[in-house]
Amino acid sequence: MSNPEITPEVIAKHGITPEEFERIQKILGRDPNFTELGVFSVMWSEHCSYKNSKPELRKFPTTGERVLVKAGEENAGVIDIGDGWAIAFKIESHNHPSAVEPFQGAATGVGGIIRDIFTMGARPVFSMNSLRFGSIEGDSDAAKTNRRLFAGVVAGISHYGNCIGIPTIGGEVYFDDSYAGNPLVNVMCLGVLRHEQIARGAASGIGNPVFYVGAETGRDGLAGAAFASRELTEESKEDRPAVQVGDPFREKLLLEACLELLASGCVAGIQDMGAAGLTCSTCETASRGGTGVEIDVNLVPKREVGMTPYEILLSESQERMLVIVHKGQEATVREIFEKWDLPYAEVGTVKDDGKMRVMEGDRVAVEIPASKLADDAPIYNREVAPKKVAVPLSVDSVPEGDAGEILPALLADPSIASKRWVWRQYDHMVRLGATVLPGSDAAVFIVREAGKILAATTDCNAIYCLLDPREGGKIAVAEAARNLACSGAVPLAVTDNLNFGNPHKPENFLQLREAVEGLAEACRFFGTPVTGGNVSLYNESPAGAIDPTPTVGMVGIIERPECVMTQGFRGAGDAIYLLGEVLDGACASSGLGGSHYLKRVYGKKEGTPPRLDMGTEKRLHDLLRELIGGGFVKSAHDCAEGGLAVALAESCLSSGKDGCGHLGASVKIEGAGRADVLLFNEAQSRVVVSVESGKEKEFLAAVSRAGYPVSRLGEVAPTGRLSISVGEKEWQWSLADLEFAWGGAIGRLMA
Amino acid sequence: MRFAVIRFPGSNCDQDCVLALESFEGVEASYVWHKDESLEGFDAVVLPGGFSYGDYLRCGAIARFSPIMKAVRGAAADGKLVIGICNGFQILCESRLLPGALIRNRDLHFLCRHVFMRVESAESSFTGAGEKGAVWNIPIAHGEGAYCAAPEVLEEIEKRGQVLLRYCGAGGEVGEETNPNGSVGNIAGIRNLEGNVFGLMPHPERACEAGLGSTDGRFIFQSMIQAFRKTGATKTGEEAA
Amino acid sequence: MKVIVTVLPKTTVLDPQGAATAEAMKHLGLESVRGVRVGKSIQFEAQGADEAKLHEIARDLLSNPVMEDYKLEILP
Amino acid sequence: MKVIVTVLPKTTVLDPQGAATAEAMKHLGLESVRGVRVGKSIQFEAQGADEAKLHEIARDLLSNPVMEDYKLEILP
Ligand SMILES: Nc1ncnc2c1ncn2[C@@H]1O[C@H](COP(=O)(O)OP(=O)(O)O)[C@@H](O)[C@H]1O
Ligand SMILES: [Mg+2]
Repeated sequence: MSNPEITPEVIAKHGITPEEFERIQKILGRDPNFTELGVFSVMWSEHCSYKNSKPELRKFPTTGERVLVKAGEENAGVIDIGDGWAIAFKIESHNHPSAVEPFQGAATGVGGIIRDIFTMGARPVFSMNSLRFGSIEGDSDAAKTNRRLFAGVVAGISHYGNCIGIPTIGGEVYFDDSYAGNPLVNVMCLGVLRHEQIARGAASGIGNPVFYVGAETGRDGLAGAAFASRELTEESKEDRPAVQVGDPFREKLLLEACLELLASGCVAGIQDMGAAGLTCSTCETASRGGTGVEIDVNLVPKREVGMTPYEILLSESQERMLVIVHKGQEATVREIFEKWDLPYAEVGTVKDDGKMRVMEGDRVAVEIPASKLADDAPIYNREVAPKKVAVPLSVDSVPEGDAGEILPALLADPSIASKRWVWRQYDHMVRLGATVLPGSDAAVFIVREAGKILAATTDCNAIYCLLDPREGGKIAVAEAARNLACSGAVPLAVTDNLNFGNPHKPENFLQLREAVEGLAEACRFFGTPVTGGNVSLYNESPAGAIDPTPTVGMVGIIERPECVMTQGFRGAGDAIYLLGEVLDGACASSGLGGSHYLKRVYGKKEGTPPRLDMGTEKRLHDLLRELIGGGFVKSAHDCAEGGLAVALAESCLSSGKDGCGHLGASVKIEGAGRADVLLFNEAQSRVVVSVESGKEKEFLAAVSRAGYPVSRLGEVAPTGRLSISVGEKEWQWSLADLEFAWGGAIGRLMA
Repeated sequence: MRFAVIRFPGSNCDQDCVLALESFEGVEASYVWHKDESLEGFDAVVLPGGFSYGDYLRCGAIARFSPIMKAVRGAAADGKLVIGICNGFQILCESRLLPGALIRNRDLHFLCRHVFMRVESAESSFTGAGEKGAVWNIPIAHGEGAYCAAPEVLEEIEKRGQVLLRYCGAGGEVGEETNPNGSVGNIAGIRNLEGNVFGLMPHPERACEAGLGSTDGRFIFQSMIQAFRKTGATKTGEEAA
Repeated sequence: MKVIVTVLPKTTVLDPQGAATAEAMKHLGLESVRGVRVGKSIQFEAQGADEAKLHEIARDLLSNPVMEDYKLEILP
Repeated sequence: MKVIVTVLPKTTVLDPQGAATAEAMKHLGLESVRGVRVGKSIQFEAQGADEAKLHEIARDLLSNPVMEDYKLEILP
């Protein structure tokens, strides 16, 4: 089998620049052959090498007392949760595959992140997902496409996660036209393990055999990593040689077999085959181990005949692992894989020469210094556009709307409406851990084997990030920490997914840099190191770049079962308080900037996002945990999109089982200025809590000790009504109407 | 009382079942691998939920041919208690140990949520610890859980009181609005004619502790334990004598 | 030889997928569509297999007689 | 007229259903089975429908061109 000739066109087609080609020639001391060129092209894609984002990623705080494995060291970071137990968690994007084939794109995204977690030796215990689509409202072709993408993605996540038996316990979904044609599909998975069970992805022990296990290799998703590192165009569909199809059943077997294998003690190193498949796993294990790895493609189990080394190395077939085994223990390995009916093969050995060498029988197909390939990708400092100063929005430029109509309209906005339609398609109860089901500020999960209670959330308000990426980044972290605090948790660490447009465009790169610096500053402030994450650039459709979307996945721990808190009201007669200001004084005149009210009613994404004072925010979180720990509050819900009025409505609507509310509220809001501004502004650091009437004194004493602003808004009512008065004006809504708007909006659009 | 929890490749509620069962006094639950062929020494069998063999082709269709299923048939013929939950129900139907079949949910989506079901008869080894007419709150989680059967079969199982659980509203009302998946007659669970094999789509093991939202699932396991202590235990007693 | 087994839901059994597909087809302008059934087509090679065995497999494994009918075609 | 659309996964695409089904068939004694593909068979009546329209529906609605091929048969 002879390799095609290396022409400038061939090089360009691989996305390799002339300078990069020279670098390759230098590394090899010769011209690469066609297969080697392919290997370099995937390893040096943005997806695998982070060549455009690495200098930015270095800005994240990555250390902390609880950090056992740092970001970037292995497949996922590992965090200590006490008593010898640890968690491994990470978020991953599958945006471009999902744009082309939503069901399989999302499904294989889930499969990939789950493998990342069990590769660390951890048993995956739950998943989350953060999704963005174009608008799903109306009859336009674009809306139809967006609905198809949304339905397909949710079905794909549901298919894979449900089948493998890992509960999907939370997430977020937003709709905005900047994502039309380029949806975001970010999936996160968390696993638990004992400290001593941390598995390494290093090829250690010269002479150790290298095993391939899992699905046979086919021509699926050839060079998917390179595909993810390009803009989507009309031709993207034809671009793909073959879509990757996920097989969650196989992965379930692979998961159980790998965990059994790791427990047996015969594994020296283990690595999943994700993006860039066999290429990435061989050169990364060798590079981490400071060794070399030699494999023979003839020995690799294949699904199709006549595959070339190029195709075998670049295939992204799913559900495959590379396992390096202590010499002499091959029999155990065989026994376990046979028990689980998994294809496997001994395909190579660990060498001492630092090379990634791929044989095709007797012929050398690839020979590249492994560490150079894995770690010496070029790094670019992209051009950054000059900073733009966000222009505050004057409230006077916004006509005053009527709250009676605005509240139901906001509740029915697909980005704010209940995501019941989504999470009911996910098995969120398997493994008997979800003690707070989807529908509250954070998901809460009991890890029985460790005797720990974890809370997790994903957050990012991309409108804020569009208007001011730095502030938006900070707010994403603050909101995540706030959601955890509302659930009674102390935040532990963060994983992030940086979804941006083409970094070659200076204004996009500016957004990336600003957002990362904002995230980094906030993570440092809240004591939540970044344990890993994912970068997805080139998120553009013909209409332009997406709104910058640096999604934050944050995990926290809840000390005692009594400290688990939820957002729904729990008893008629309880007093309702707002922790925080009704309207942040510092932005009284511009309090609607970036709000969903402005977007929904006036179709504008304008102004400056709400001001965040991190010190205030942190005091709020500490206060919340104190109030929850002391048993002073019965519910807690933060004010986010839609502001105070939406938070109040949501606390009513979540007062019953399964998201069906039965408790109303009677509320009076004091404050100067326009009612619509008071009700729908999105000032930060605010939480609506309910307090049993007998405990109000103690509650207020605790709040005043903390010196936090607080106001009594009213009471929880047994009636099925929400009534709000501001000054002279009063509005009333029946819960049934609000439930119709909020609970059913997405289902009606998707019917 | 010793429960066998069968593990097919792709089962994923096996651990949950063991956890729930072991919360009952005097109950021991162990995994049995699908490649095993014997259920010796077990008093009852659980076919847990999940996606056996990926549920490819049809839910439960391939699991039906697993080596262990011969032993399950044997246990059923011997009068031992056999319960199939969700995928286990599908396997029992595919194996013809229970009549009928389970097809795609009416709205074609997987559906995971708490639902209500009414106890149609408490004269059974699976509902005996409850009361006729009681309303239980137990979650479902399935994509293919709409029960169907030929009209003459339906008539037969209704007549003989084989329907033990029916989906309903919080107040026990049975109708189209309280039918989550399109099952005929709102059927959530049925037993065989002999009364020792039971299949249901809801997951009782997910409703066995207050922290998970409901404890109504306990009635079902409690019923099995009671039934065993009444009849099974005496049977072993006789055998011993 | 090549074998094609077509499995269709019995007409007496509710076919929600068929109903949804019919709706979508009408929506795309095929007003006259009726009686949509969505079933499976299972195709394979089976050198020298005997026909009785193939029927057994089609009946017991590939279809569920409670809700489905099958058709077996053997091509040379 | 009666229309039968058969949709099968492209041969280059992984077909986990086909793989699992093949295993089960072997288990039931059909050793010689190879190349199992599991696809869909969609059957319906469509009085006077035009063929181009049917092709459009088969391609855009009934199959997923990224992963599947379809065959359209029109019976009188
Ligand atoms: N894609 C999804 N998958 C599962 N749960 C979701 C998803 N989207 C939203 N949810 C759940 O809905 C609830 C509300 O979500 P969101 O509006 O994003 O909350 P918040 O603004 O408090 O972060 C949360 O419990 C969240 O986990
Ligand atoms: Mg919140």
